[in-house]
Amino acid sequence: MATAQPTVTTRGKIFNRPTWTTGIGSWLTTVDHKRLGLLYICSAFLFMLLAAGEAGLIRLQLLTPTMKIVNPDHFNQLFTMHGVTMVFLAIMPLGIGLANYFVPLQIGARDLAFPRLNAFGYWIYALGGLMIYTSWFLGGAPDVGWFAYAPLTSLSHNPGLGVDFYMFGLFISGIGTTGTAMNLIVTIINMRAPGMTMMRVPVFTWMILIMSFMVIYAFPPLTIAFIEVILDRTFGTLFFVQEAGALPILWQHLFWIFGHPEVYIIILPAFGVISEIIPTFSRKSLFGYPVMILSGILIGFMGAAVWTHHMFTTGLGPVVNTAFSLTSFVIGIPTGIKIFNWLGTMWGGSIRFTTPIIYAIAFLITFTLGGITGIMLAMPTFDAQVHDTYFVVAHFHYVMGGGALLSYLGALYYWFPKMTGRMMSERLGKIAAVITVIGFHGIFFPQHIAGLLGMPRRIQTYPAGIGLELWNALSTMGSWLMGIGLILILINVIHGLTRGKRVGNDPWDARTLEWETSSPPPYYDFEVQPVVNSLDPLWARKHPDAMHVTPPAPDAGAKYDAGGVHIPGQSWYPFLASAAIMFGCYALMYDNFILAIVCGLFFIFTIFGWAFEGVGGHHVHFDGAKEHA
Amino acid sequence: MPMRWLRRALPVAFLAPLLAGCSLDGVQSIMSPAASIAREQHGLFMWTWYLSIPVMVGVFGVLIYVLFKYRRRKDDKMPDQSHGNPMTEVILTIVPIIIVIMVAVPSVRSIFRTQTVVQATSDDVVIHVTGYQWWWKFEYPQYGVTTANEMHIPAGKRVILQLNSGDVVHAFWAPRLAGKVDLIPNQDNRLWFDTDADIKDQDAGFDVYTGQCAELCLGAHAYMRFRVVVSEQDEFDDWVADFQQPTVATTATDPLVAQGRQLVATKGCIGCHNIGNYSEGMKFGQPQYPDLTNFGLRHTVGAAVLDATPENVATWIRDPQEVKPGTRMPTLWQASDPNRDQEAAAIAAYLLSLGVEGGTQAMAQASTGGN
Amino acid sequence: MSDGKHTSVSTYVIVALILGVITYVEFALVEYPQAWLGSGWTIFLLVALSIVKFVMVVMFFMHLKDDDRTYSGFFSSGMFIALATFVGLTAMFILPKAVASTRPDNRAAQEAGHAVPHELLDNIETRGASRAPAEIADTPAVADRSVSVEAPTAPNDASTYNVTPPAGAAAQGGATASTEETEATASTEATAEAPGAVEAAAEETATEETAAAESTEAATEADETASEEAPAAAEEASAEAPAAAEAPAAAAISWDKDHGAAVFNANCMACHQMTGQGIPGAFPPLANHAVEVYAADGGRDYLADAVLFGLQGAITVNGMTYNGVMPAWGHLADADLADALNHVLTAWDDEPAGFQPYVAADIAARRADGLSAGDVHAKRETLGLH
Amino acid sequence: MSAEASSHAASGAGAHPAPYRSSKLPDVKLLMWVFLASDTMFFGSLIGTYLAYRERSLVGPFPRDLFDIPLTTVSTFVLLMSSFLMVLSLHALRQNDIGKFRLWTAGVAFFGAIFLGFQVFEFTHFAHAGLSIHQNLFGTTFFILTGTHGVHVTVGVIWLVSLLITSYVRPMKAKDAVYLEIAGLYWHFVDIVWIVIFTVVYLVEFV
Repeated sequence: MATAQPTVTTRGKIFNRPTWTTGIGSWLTTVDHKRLGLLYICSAFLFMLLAAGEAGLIRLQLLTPTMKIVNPDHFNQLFTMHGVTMVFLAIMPLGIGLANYFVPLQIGARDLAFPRLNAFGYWIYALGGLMIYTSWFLGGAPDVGWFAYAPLTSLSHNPGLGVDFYMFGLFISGIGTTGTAMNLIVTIINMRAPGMTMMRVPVFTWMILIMSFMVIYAFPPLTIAFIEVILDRTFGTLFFVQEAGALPILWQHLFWIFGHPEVYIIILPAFGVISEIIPTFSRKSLFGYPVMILSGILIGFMGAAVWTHHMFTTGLGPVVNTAFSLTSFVIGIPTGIKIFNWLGTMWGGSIRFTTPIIYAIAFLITFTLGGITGIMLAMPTFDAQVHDTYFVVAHFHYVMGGGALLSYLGALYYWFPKMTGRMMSERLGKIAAVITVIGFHGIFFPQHIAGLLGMPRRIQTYPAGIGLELWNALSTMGSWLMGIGLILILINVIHGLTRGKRVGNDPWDARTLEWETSSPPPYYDFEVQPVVNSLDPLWARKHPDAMHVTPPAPDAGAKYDAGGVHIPGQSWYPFLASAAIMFGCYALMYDNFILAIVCGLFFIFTIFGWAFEGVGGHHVHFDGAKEHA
Repeated sequence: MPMRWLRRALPVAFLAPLLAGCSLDGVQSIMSPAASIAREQHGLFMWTWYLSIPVMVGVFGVLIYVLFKYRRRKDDKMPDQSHGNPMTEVILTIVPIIIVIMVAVPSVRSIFRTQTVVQATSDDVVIHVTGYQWWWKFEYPQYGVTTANEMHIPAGKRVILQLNSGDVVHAFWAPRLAGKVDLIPNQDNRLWFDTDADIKDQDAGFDVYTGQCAELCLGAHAYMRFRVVVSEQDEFDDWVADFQQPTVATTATDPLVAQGRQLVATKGCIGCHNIGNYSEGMKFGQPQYPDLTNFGLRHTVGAAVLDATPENVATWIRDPQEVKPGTRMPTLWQASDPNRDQEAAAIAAYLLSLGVEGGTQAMAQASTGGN
Repeated sequence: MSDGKHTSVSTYVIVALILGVITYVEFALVEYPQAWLGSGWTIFLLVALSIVKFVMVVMFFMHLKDDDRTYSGFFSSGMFIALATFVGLTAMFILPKAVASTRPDNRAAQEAGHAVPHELLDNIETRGASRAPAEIADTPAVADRSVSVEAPTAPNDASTYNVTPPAGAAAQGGATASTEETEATASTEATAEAPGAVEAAAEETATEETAAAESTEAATEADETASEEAPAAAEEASAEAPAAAEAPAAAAISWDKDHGAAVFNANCMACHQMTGQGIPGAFPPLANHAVEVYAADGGRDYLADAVLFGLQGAITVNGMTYNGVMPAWGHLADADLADALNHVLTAWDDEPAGFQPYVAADIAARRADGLSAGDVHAKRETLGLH
Repeated sequence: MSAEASSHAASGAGAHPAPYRSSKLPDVKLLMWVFLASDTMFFGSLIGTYLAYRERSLVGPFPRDLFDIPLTTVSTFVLLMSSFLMVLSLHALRQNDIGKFRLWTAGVAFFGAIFLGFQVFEFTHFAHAGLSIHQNLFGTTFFILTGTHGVHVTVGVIWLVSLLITSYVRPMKAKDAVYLEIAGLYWHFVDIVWIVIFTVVYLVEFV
């Protein structure tokens, strides 16, 4: 009797529990981690397409110094939305979506620990993102860059609504991210399959655990920073009003206390993905598993201690710069170790060249290059030259685009058969992968040189005649190539969904638990509770000799026969609570305080409804009996 | 055959950037430093770059070797399911530590060499730099001189900048001289650098270095540029003297200049801009707009966007939004105004006569700016 | 329950007592300062005591002492990161300030604490940032604390904003007639008195001649050349009277005051100034004048035309000729222009009698006319304003 | 302890044992601790903002003109004692002593309300003395910091009152103690945040 599942079982009086299994209602009220994971992944890819379109326009404008595709104001809006979308609405949610789908499967759990909180996390993220995008139609998108330095965001310098959309939208989607991260932590601590000690947890899940901790420590400062600006703009406080003696530098500190961990929040799940792909296709265990985990933890901790390396040029003085420069160097060590360990995994393996591993190889190359420029940027003296230039743009695209995005594309190919039961075309996949990777380097490699030649970032035109034309033209042409690659990938996804070859549970000959259940997984995930007694449990079952472990007997898992599998009930409240928050934010933005109060009261109502509704649901039995409600 | 064409074109397409890459010199390039601090920054970059070559060769070499050697073959046996090798792992941990130390030591030394606050002596040139949307104000408290977008310094002297902002965050970046420091409201930042004692462009008698705002400041951010003119000490002294007592010419032989002088008042230029040459000892305009005193000595117009030739200045005055989209400078004529071109030319002629000996003809500009 | 052993009630009572005592000690330390302790040690003690309180609550009330280590691990890692981060952050803000305040020039002010007058604090702490941006920019930044350079007084430092070139310059061209005052003070007098005279004239509904005579009298005191413009001012005034009389009741249209101010500040302030006073000789004042124009017959439409299409040609305001040019602002949105106009009409004066705030539709209606700046000037003539 | 829906209870209560958990920690309690760990950063940012802007206000009123240490000491004491009642309440519920549980919980909520009363009094007093969020940096940072704390206390009071009312509607047993416990953890956390605020905002000002 150690655990305390919620026991409040009062039925929702106003909103009866929905039980749809198909249709829009079923998606709006779902609490199933796989459905929410799919929603996360699809929304993230949609946002990514929008961001890619914005990036295409940016590159087109920079093709030559005389292009007049967009005017300066629109250019500012484009790169701001590109950054905001990629960081907050595309890449990070992609990691969280993959975590949603695969963490419970990898640890043999039924669902996340708090399914409704999970739904709330998704909806508030999606509605927040949608809200930011409505700004294009409501008076202009934010135009202050993704880190929105004060005092550019103050009312006197930016009277339009764009900044309000940025602040409110990211504020509420940040709430969702934090909630989901807490949920993931509890899930990974509490819901691992019997026998799965922490040192038998798959690396992807480990990286998600570290990422979740970084999220819960990094997002509150950002939330505070957003609240401060919102209060400044809506209620007339003085947090960033320079006439009152405020220090705009405070925003930079609060933002980067969030912002640097955010980089690792984005990259750690990617590390996890690579750590799944490489062993699978090398037919070999991950080299140095404990070192991989430890270096991940070290990255997580150090990630919180390097924030001012984004601020080396703000005049903090030599002592502060030295301190943060050294911590930044230190963070390079565990990252280097990870790269060596991936190479070590492939060493002596039997490497099968599938599309996912092509992305993994591209990741290794790109991330190594990004790491090298990262070490360069950790030197304050040199950073004083290239800070806020295209050199930095190239660096963080190598890390976040080449690092995270390429590995997530690999993850798409890797897990697609698990999610859909069908394979994507390998042939088209490899062609698209090569084009995408070449296009990627075509865009960003020339930008290093443009930066060294003196091209600051965020300019919608550059001085002619100082040698920047060639590099910008190359970069823009690279963007066309990468665009072709992305379109091919999209075609492949559609092809895979409609005509892909049907495959069994384990098409890749993989190693972790998610490949044990059928593809796509049934709504109850596992019929039998898996039991684990090694790292790579599925591999151990398939090749017990090679692993030198005795796999647990096939019937070792509890069959859930006593209790059956508990399927939590669907609920309207997460969606309604998110909608209340979103409309409340619109109301505040348009200074309609009455509507804001109404939304607030409705939100409180949904919270009570949520609490008293209870987890609900029904149980599924596999002993021949039908499921019963 | 289209393929033949492609076969011929491809090597060219790949080689061209490589060949061009051999020369990374440029007027705004980090790779051609012209002062001690920029040289130090450049040296640090080159050191890490040389250091990274073996790293890249190592990592990519191993990667290629592994991919080739351990690719799956038909008769592949199950690889050994080893979980690691403590000895290898220790070595692999030590290698990045050593690399990082090799980078960190010179880096820290150079921080204290370049970023320590220096005490000004009477030998140094102190300049207060204030950033505005979207231009630069340079004030010389030692000489009581205020100018805009063009910083003059004597060769071989140490220059100490005190940086502040009048509105939002900007960043002062002179790549070939000293790197960058942000200009932040309510905060005093400082930057110092040495200039070389010799002038490289002996014909012109001065060297020009370009720079640009590097922190997003909305609007015309891309056009917020400046130039640094390094000249011999005596030329610099002349320049200072000119600014301390600007020549005031109330009459002009050139009718165009005379007309321009009138227009400067009637079109309202002096509502925003100070022109020290306009009348003796008078200050016009407002501080958040560029000071046009001795404009004729300038190399550029519109925050270093255009070279200050008579045509360019006239174009700028005629239609500022065309030259620098987003600028605060208003368009003073209707598009249909028949006098527009002529009056703009007159104002340009007047402005370019300011501070120039003779007061009638714009100084022939020997700019090395390149644009 | 399996949550380990539970602390007994007596322990809770003891902990609560200790917490209460510590709170009292803290209070006493602050309320009855001990000279022998010194402020440094007092702060140290206070921080130490509050840490003791903190730890006791966490250990005993939140049961971390006996509970699962995982909780302690999570919470203390969070506390550790938060402490390290924000102690570091705060140090970055406080230490440079503390170092600066130990320098001799600031120490006196620092010791005086809040007794220092606010104006002085302004200059010490923020180099005048509490003032308007224009003012800040004009003030040379307080001399760098580590850079001690004597700045000689330069001719550029004269800081009068009145456009008063010497007479010789004015003689150069007729177009500079606007700047023909010989003394700045004289011009201010003229501007101050002329409206008074005009007002009186309007009240009496005097004949044009009388008004002209009166205004001329007022103006002549200041400047002879201005007298030519005086009749025009009177004309303005007499036109105002009937308009005011038949003004309709003010319609209650609300408009966005902040937005109006923002549009004005971004686009108009450069020339017409924050206070609406304009720049003498260059840009006409809006304060006092705009409402005058608004009240004139057709003035409401004329104002919209002026911002939409610009204005070119000599005009006279308060006896001073302005021969500048106002650019057309038609590229701004209707709503922006409407709010900016409303701002201009209400920011510095009482709103004109029968004030109907502009709405976007008003501007849109005028837009169709497609006038030139010259047309607008001609229109101004018909208002009887010049 | 069962996890099924009420409708399920009909088919045999207790038929479903609790699902397997890999640790002994109740999900909700773990979630609460993770949340509190996150909240340290939240309040850390606010306190950091306050300290960064300390003594940077350009115009009065300044902290020393307004703070009333005896008053704040009393309100601090009230909050500390509410924490004490909180542990008594939890202790009572674990002993299945519902009467005492209700008494102490009501006491906590009441003391919390008194603390809020003190805060409202203080805010009004400050407002009369000319301090507002628009007045100076001190006003902005002080009101937002203590206001956020006040919001936390309010949420805590509402939470406890809800639990109290629930205990009348539906029997509350020792096995439900974890729900009171997490409310308690939240309450103690709000208390320790105030311990920090009391020292770094109020007391240090007068040293």
